[in-house]
Amino acid sequence: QDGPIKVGVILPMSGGGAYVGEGIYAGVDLAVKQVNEAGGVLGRPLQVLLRDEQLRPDVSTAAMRELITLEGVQHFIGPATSATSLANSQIAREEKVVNISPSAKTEALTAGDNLHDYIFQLAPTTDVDGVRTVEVLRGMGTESICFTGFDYAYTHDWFAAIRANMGDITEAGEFLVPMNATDFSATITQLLSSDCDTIVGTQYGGSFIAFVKQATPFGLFESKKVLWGSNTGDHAVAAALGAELPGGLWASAADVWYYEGEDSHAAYQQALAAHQGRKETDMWPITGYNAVKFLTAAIEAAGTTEPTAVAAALDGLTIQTPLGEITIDPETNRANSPEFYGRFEPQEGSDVARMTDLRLVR
Amino acid sequence: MTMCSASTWEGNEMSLLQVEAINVCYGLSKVLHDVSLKIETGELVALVGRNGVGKSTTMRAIMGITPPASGKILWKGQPITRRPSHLNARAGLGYVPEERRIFGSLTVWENLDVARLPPREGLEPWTEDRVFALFPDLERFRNRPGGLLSGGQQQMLTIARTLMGNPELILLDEPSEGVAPLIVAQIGEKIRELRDAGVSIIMAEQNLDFVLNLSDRCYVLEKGVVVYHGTAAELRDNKDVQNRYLHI
Amino acid sequence: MTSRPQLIFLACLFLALLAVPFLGSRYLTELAVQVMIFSLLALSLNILVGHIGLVSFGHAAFFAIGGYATAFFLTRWQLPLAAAMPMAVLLAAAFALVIGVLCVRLKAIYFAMLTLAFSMLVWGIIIKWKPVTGGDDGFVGITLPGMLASPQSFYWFVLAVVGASTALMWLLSKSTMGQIFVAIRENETRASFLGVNVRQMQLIGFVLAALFAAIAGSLMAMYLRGMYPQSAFWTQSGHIVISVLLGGVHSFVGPILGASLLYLLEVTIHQYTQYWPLVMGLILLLVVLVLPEGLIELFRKLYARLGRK
Amino acid sequence: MAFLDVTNATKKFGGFIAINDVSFSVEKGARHAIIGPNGAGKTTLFNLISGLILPTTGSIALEGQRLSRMKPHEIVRIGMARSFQKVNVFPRKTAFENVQVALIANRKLQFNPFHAAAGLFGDEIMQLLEQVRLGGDSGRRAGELAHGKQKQLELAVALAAEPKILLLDEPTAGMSIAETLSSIALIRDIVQQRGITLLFTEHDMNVVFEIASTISVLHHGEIIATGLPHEVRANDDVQRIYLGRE
Amino acid sequence: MFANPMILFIQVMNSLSLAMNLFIIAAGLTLIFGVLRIVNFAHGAFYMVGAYVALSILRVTGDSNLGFLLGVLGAGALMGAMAFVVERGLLSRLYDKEHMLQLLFTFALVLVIKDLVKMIWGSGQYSIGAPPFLRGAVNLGISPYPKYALFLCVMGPIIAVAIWFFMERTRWGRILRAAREDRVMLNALGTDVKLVYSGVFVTGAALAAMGGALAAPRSAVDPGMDSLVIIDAFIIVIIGGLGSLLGSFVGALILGFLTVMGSIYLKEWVIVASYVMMVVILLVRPWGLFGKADEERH
Ligand SMILES: Nc1ncnc2c1ncn2[C@@H]1O[C@H](COP(=O)(O)OP(=O)(O)OP(=O)(O)O)[C@@H](O)[C@H]1O
Ligand SMILES: Nc1ncnc2c1ncn2[C@@H]1O[C@H](COP(=O)(O)OP(=O)(O)OP(=O)(O)O)[C@@H](O)[C@H]1O
Ligand SMILES: [Mg+2]
Ligand SMILES: [Mg+2]
Repeated sequence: QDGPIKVGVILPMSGGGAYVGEGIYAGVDLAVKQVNEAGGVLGRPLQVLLRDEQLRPDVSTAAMRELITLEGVQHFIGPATSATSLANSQIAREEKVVNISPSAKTEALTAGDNLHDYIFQLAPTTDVDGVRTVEVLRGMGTESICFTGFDYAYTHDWFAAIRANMGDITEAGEFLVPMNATDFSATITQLLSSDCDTIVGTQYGGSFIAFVKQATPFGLFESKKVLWGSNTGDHAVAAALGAELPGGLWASAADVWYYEGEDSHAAYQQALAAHQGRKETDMWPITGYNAVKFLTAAIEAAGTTEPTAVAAALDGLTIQTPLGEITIDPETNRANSPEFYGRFEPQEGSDVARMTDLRLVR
Repeated sequence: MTMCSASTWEGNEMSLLQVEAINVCYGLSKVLHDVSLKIETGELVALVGRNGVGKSTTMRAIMGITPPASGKILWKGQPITRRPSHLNARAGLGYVPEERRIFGSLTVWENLDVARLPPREGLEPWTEDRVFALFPDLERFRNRPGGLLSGGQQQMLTIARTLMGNPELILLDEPSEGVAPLIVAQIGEKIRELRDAGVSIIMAEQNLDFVLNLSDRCYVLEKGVVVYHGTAAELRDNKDVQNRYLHI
Repeated sequence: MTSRPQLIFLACLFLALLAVPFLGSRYLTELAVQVMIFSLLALSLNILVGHIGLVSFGHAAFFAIGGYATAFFLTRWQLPLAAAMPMAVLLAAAFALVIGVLCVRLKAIYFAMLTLAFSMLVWGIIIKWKPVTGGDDGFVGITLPGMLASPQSFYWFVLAVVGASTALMWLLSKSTMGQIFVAIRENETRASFLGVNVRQMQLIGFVLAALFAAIAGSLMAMYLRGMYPQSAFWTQSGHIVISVLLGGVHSFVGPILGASLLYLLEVTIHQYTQYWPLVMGLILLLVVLVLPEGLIELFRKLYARLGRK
Repeated sequence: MAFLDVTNATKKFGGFIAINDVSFSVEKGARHAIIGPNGAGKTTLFNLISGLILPTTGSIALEGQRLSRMKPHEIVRIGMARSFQKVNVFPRKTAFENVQVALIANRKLQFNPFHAAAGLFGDEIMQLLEQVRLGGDSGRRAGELAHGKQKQLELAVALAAEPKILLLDEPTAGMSIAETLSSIALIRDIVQQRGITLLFTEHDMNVVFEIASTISVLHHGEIIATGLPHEVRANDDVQRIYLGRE
Repeated sequence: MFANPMILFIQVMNSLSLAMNLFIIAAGLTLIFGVLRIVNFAHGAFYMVGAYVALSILRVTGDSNLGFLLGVLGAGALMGAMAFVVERGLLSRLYDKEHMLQLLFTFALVLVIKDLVKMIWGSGQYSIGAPPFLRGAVNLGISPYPKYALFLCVMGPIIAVAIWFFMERTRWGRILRAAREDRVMLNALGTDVKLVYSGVFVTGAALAAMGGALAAPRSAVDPGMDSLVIIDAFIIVIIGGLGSLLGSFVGALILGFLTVMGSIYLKEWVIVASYVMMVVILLVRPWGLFGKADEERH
């Protein structure tokens, strides 16, 4: 069979989650361009079919089925979030198509009953994050923690993982707000009056920005150490907040453009900068980029696009990525992707803070 | 019986209002067929006819609420066909609808207030006080929401409200409907006073005695067509027309 | 709109749907399933909007309850479909009875907002009651009865259920009960002074509407192999209202047209541009301005033209 | 105990007393008119009797059964029908359907989702429409009928409910002379044929004296006179406050 | 918490400033809802446009007090101008059509506006800082409190009183109330109702946009911001009573306190609190707290 290899890409492209979808898509696009310029896979070019998941499992599964039945797509990258990824994974199992989830962190995606041969999880799960986070907390000198964040699966899982690993660090309270909350002043006041030295939080995207802006005048960031999850280390967050980003905030990110550790990373950033037309890129592209690289490597290795063979090839596959070697564990179908941890500090000559003490944690 | 066509009425002199061969449709059904009529300053003209013959429609067409599909309407010689009704109101036309259309949540006073327009030259300007003098009942309920008034009180309020716009010509649709006999007589007098003060009136009415007592001229409509026209006295004597178009 | 052209349309539609699986496209078959389910959902809401004149902004709640309950009964309790689906529908109807008693006392926009509030309560419970509903991740992985596992057989099942439901609603709309519903929409006071217990009839309508919505939800859960909290969110309710309005409320087939067009647009515009909201918004604006009575107007004009020839 | 008993009924709106301690009764088969100036409280009285509003104090009973706490539809069920002063029809339904709805409700068919409505009760409906001279308009939407015709329809709908007692609030207001005359005849005939008790208001004295067997005069929420038509007509107070020069 | 009066005081202040923030957003909705009887789904989108426009203006003017003022006013002016075009060009054709069509219209508008915003400003997040003179905290005696939150506490009542005065104490207000009841009749009495409608729609939209600009220093400017506020705004308007400004004000206070106090005592369950409150209020008062029954006489 000739013609292009179709890759279904299902990401949030509208509404509040669009920045994630667009970011991941940029990485996918870059990788696909590189692969095609190098002659494609098995001599066939890749063709991306993009669909908007709207952060809705019903929409994302419908899109996946449409691509399978109408376009004959057998390889998928996406969706972006835990809920949509979980839903689509069921379709992947049923339809026996390869599904690489670039960014979902939920344990559930590849745990217990949900694990099957066709689903692969690239992002570190909350359990992994938990271990890494505690390591960072110890480095910060944390003795007691207050938890805060949105009341949803990621928060619960991550906090549970931290609690499981934090040993003698004590917990001084948990203050959750419902998803979609826009006002955090009550929580901020509670956090301020709590007996902890460090705050661990999970609000993301626009909500994190809102939290910071509401908390700063209260002096929260002066009186407590702060560590945030939900990929808050993303440069986009720092760029949006500019000078308003509190110095000293600890965060993590899948990628930062100013990391100078490895040559492969520099090359990737250069290509991405050219692709996006700006040097200061976000963290999301790397996830899509790596997903495409894994997929193409697996197809090469399998020597066929047949999904069962490709899925089998992905088991235990190791590839070179801009962040070094990454391997997919054949048992758990999870990749050992590294993540950056660091502390935001203002930069001279720029409004935008960057993470210092940057560590690529594996 | 005289059949009146538009051409009969094209005199040299300019009338206050001239309606020339208008046709009005609701959707696909045509309800007025080449209706022509005119009214001079200070005249009181009546439209009579059975239910559904098009009296109200004629008024709505003149006012610009249900614009005619064809034909012409001239106000002091100027065409006002299909002109939006607020411009007609400002030009001196006043409309008293048969359904009353009181602003139910506004008080009596507020109902009057929103209808206020600048005074008109040559006519004594209407104020709340003057209106209340005309309908003392309304003054008693000045702060009551219009929607809570009785049917007859609402009828008075409708007329009063239109007067606040200082109209030169009033389109009065069934003013005596639902009004007690004593008040009907009073309204009759007030109408006459208005006319004497120089206000022209086109009135649609079912109460034939009331019509014949008050009006100068009458148009009889039947199924959207003007079938007869003459002075009130002529109509009073014309039992044929009365029997044919107004009685059984 | 008179019954005859609508009946002809429904009959043609049904015949066309009978042919779909034989076209050999699994895509078309699955698309038709979704369109049928959304049409059923829109039709069910139109019992309220079009007939009784109550605009519910919480209709999705019953869709969701039907779906979640089916998912739960099938998967957790391992009940056979013949028990799970009726139980789910009855459960939704029971909810509707309770919510309806409280809601039908309100008028117009207040009714709309109270139903919205109730549906958001349902949504909140779905989000928080993780052990049963799966919380914000949704209820993932429904075990479908073996005989419905193939796309073909599932299609026939959906066609049968939607067809039967549509037939029932058609009869309802042409019945004396339907006539009284419309009378209530037109003039509540007058209806009550003809001896109609308006609240009671509205409640009956509310429960019936919920019942059919739950059937749609049940089918949807089976199709999706899961049920998600977004299905109870107010935007989903808004979506149903929009389909009904788009089609036209004063006819039986209007909502079918509206739901189908809306869904097909959503699916197809996606395939061509990521700016689908813009394109879709513009199309909707156009429809609103050109066909103020909804798509049914187009249908009516077409029929009139055909009739003349 | 008369057929309809209104006992010491009072209705206050805020501080305003619209009906003040009114008592009267209507015998079975009577044709009782309530007349009085605008704002006297006639419509309010009808609203009390038909259950649209509740009396502040006092009671109302039909054949000894207390109506005061019953809902309008329950009152209709025990045999009362009414028309409204301000036209109150189903505007988007045809004249035919307007009457049909009344009949469906009357025959309790509203609970049947399978009983086809199309053409149901056709002959009966057409007969009624003919009687109110709307035969030619049966297929037109009520809201599109001229004002006077809507009043005629209103009458047909009230009659279709087949009541024991009928309340008509200004039934002929807005009707042309021809229609008024035929309506008078119709009301009188039907009421007599079916033995319906009639309670009505009207400002057109011709109508009142043509139909009424007894008359009460309401003024400022109080009944100031009750009697046979000629007695009431001769009453000085009535002349002064209501009829004016006549 | 009650043991510590300072914390209680701060939480009360938090409730108030949230309430006023919400009220400012809901004010325009009340107006459009109250007069035009349109359930304006696009209100959130207008609010979002306001924030983005202010953002662009601030980029030009730089971060200054004047820049912020210009941003807020500019947001109102630009959104108002766009609303005028939309109203005159499109919406005005729908007033005498099927009532609910307007719903469909505003829904379509949301789709279009959101996508246009995404095309112009992208899908990323931005932030607008508080104007320099409102940054940081001020000492209220008992405790320090953010200046910007206090500023909103002042702005809310000012806007409320201004609208209230206009609606209840001026002839314009009476005309608006009359327009709500019978457009055709009011027109026949000499009022240019089209103009009134345009005016209301434009004002409502401008208020929404200014609300967006004013809320921005407490939130992010991003493509999801509209959907977060729209439902709160509707809750406020409804529990207060359709078209009642006082109602909206009280509604905002209730929702503000409920959200803040609820998140302390109900924790995550506060998610359903606002809906429970709405259910309770509507069941006790079917026309909202200050709404009037649409009583009809026959
Ligand atoms: N909105 C409408 N849509 C369709 N037809 C209408 C509408 N309004 C009136 N008509 C029709 O137009 C014709 C004329 O009605 P119009 O109201 O002008 O009569 P009229 O002479 O004022 O009667 P009445 O004395 O009963 O008030 C009638 O046949 C009526 O049915
Ligand atoms: N809901 C209400 N609130 C306050 N006042 C009211 C209310 N309903 C009626 N009224 C007042 O009660 C009085 C009696 O009104 P009603 O409608 O019964 O009079 P009516 O005798 O029917 O008059 P008409 O002959 O003009 O129809 C009027 O003054 C009216 O303003
Ligand atoms: Mg008329
Ligand atoms: Mg009355």
